[in-house]
Amino acid sequence: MDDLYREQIIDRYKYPVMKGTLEPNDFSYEDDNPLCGDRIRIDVRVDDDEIVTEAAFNGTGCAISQASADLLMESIVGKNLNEVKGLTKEDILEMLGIQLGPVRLKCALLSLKVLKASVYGLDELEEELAQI
Amino acid sequence: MDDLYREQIIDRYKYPVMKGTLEPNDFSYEDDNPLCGDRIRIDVRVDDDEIVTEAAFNGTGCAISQASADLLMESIVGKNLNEVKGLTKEDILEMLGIQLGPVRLKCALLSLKVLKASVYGLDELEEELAQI
Amino acid sequence: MHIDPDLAVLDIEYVRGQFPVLSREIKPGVPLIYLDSAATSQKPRQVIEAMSTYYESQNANVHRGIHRLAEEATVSFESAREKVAQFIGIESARQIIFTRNATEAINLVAHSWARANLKKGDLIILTEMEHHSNIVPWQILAQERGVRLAFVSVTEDGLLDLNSFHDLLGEKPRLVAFTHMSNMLGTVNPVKEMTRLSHDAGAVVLIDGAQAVPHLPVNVGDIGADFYAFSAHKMCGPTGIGVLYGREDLLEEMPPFLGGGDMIKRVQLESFTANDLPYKFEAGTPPIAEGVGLGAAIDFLTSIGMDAIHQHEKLLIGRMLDRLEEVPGVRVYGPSADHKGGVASFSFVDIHPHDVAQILDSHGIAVRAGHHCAMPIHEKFGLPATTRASFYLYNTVEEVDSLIEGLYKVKEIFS
Amino acid sequence: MHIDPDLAVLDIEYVRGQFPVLSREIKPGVPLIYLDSAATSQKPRQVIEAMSTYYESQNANVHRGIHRLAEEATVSFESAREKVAQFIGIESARQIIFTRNATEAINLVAHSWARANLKKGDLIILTEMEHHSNIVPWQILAQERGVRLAFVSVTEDGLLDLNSFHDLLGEKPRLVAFTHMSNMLGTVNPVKEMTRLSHDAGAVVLIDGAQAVPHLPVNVGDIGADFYAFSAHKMCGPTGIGVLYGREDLLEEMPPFLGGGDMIKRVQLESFTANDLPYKFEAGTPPIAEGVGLGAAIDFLTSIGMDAIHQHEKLLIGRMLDRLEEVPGVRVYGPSADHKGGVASFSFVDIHPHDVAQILDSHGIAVRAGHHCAMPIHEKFGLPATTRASFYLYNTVEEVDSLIEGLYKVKEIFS
Ligand SMILES: Cc1ncc(COP(=O)(O)O)c(C=O)c1O
Ligand SMILES: Cc1ncc(COP(=O)(O)O)c(C=O)c1O
Repeated sequence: MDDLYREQIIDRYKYPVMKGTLEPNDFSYEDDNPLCGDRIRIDVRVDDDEIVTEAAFNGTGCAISQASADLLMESIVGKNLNEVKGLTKEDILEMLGIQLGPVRLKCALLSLKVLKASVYGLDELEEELAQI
Repeated sequence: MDDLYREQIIDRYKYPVMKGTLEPNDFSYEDDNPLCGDRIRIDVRVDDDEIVTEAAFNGTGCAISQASADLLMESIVGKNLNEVKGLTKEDILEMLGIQLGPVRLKCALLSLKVLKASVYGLDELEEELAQI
Repeated sequence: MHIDPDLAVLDIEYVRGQFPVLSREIKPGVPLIYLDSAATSQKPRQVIEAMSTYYESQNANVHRGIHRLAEEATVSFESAREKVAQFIGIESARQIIFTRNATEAINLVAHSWARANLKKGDLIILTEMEHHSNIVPWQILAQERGVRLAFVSVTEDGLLDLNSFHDLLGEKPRLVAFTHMSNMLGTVNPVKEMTRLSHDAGAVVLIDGAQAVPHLPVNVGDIGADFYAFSAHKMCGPTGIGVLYGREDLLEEMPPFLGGGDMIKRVQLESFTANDLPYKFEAGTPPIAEGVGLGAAIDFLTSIGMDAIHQHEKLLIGRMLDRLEEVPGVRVYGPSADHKGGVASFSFVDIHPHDVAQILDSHGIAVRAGHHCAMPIHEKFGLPATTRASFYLYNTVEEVDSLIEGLYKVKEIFS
Repeated sequence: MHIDPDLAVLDIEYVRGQFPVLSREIKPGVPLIYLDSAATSQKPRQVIEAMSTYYESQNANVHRGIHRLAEEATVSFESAREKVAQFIGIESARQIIFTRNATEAINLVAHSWARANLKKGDLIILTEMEHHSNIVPWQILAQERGVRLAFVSVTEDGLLDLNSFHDLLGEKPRLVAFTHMSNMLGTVNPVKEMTRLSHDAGAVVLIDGAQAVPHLPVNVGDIGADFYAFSAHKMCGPTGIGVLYGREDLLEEMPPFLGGGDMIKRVQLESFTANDLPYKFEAGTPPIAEGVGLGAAIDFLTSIGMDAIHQHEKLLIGRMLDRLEEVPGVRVYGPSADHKGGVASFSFVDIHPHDVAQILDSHGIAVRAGHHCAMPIHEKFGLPATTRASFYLYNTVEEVDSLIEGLYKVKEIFS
């Protein structure tokens, strides 16, 4: 099997554990990567202490974008919003356990972008996104 | 002495034999080469058989442009206008007796262009000039 | 597997030997199989060396210099222009304008010719299979000047719908702009016939030849196009230089596009006089070494023969399409082999093109995945992206077979 | 004659050894003395090799490719952008746009920023010492949109007349565009001060750095310019690539200039969405190998040190001006050595610059004769043309002396 397509990624792609939608939700956002058509929607529910209680993604796209969305959703349950806002590119790469070139990086980071877009206010967002 | 600046060219430049103006004249034209500021005016008188009886140039510029104008004027006296129209780049280079790069060629041919502009009607001219 | 010697139309060993990059291994033991020539071609040593030699022995700025280097550089650069003219069947090199790339060539026409000649409500016809480079400049113009755009439709099998073309011609377009060969479908359009019909309808014709000039024998004079654009980097030449051919009388009447050195005859503080063709459209120091490289590329292609190159690619695409048929779950876009050049775009029902490309890459096979700068035609087929393999003179039947094997490996991983 | 070792600021033997062309003989026994670097510089082997190596091992189209070559090519190209940013003291490479040359960089601002922001009657200030590239784009704009142009005068000794500058600033210009260093007079302008004054007057500032970036340590961030343009080919880099720095907020608001691949995010038949910076302004396949070459040029210049290069040229121009004084009948244009870079334009009372250049060429000495794309300043001094010698890091004091000897030979022939 090819290094990049570690079992975990293919497995997550084929059998995602966090796929779905949450209605109602506290935060929700959807975006795509026009280069390849990858599309991700993310729904998040939090409790009164801003701790994520439930998270789900929906979308289509390549194995990398879908698997990283699934891994990311799983990882945020139980975290508070500040921790979520602090997630970085490196965190995603660590979850995936692979190295990626510039184009594939965009696939891997799409879900992180969408997540941040959902939990941030719009002003904070621009600033933050520039740094991903 | 440098090959290009054969005695003849320097001599003609310093002591031109055809320099001056003819008033009245049968044909007269003036033009310049904006690249270097060379400027040539040519005056021609012809008899009833269209034979050049007198020719003169005036102008400023580099040794090549001035010497070739002087040589050209000398060469056309006694020729009829059809012969004058038939003069080519090669004729000028032969008079000068040297090889020239693309930029200096423009200097050498300025007087020929001005001569042709003076003896041609304006329609014929464009066509002819494209071929110099 | 070996090439059937009866089918071989060029000396593939010799050809491959001229391209240094082809001896590269992507990982130890995994040689590069480069199937992305529609994006950019590889370069033969003749081209690389021509440019190095230029820089090592002649380098100077052109056109205005009297010293030896400047004269030699001018001759080298201008003789490249002559080669280009001859290569595409154009008599006078005055009609050959060097730009940065095909994209800039098309933009030049949109800025200079179109802005001087088109007004609000005028119609421009494009096609649904255009590259973004032959769409966006016209959209910018449409926004700015209110000209209208209409698109010739593409049929299910990837050909231009000629009924749609005829209908649109009936609406008196001022300009018809279309690609000679599609970089996604591979379709080679009937450009001569289309040009004739467009002229009959009173329109000016611009052809995007970015995919045609590298791969087919192209005679622009015979086609009769008014403008024709292409890029050096797709035809064994360097990046940084493209070509616009323009009909002389149109070019003469067009206002200059960019202003600066070289494109002027005379400048005073308040006004300038434009230079003669082609310099009027070449502002500032031109891509000199790149011109030299393009000239060398043309010499190289000519030495192999454009007919032979075209035949060779036909052979490869034929094999590719045949073998793709046997791979379950693959859909191929574009017409059958006899209507197309060496480009095959395809998709799997359930595997994303990015994943296909990435897995192929791990086997040393370089293909492209994405919208190939042709989003509208992808959208037409309901696709966000495809995987594309594209061939050139240095590719082999064995490489096509390796690609097919690679696709089976992709399927296995995702099975 | 030998260089006074106390004066030597760079290891000239080493430097010269890096430039293959310098070992060329113009005729047997007559070595090349290249004094035309203001037109274009020579290229060190580091730059030539970086491009050859790129073509031989990495060549691919950038930005959209997933395969190994495309990823490597993208990294090489984008790291050149980072190097450029760092070299001119700019933090974010998003503000660095690759163009064909300095000329196109200025035209980009004239087309995109100026057409979006200036209206009839608005004032643009230029100077009388501008290169045509920083005059003609604004003349085209003036014709098209009715903006007004005014020119800061130049004093007899070749400096900008700061009174004239102050007066013009009082007329509320929208844009002030001036050269960092004149390619005819050699004058280095007080750009930081001029930028500050222009900003105080409410104007946007564009600086033409074509002659400055190659020869001086330049920190655009410190200068505070809003736009800054230059060309690779004058700074040891290849032809075919130039740079526009733009202030991020201005660039963000500007409409795209050329349309096509790479500058878009999304294209539908009737509309497109522009890409992020800097790609929004880079339409079509960029000058990739040329970017790699420019990166190598910056590495090379940095390894020598821009301060050392500047000092070395000061030494040469000082000697040149001193020795020109002793040649009877010569007039030199431009300020004294402490206000200028390594450029000396001069004329003889009675010998045409073309003849001077041609005779020098026969002795292997390459200088330029003409208007150097700066007709207005020539006209100001009542000259159709001058002879210009221009220096760079590889020139020597001996070469300056050979030039002076050459000038005596010219005088002898015409005596
Ligand atoms: C001061 C100045 N500006 C602009 C340019 C134009 O540079 P390029 O021809 O590379 O666009 C030059 C070079 O001739 C120059 O000297
Ligand atoms: C059909 C077609 N047109 C135009 C272009 C644009 O070429 P360039 O990026 O060299 O300007 C391409 C290349 O991608 C193409 O395939």
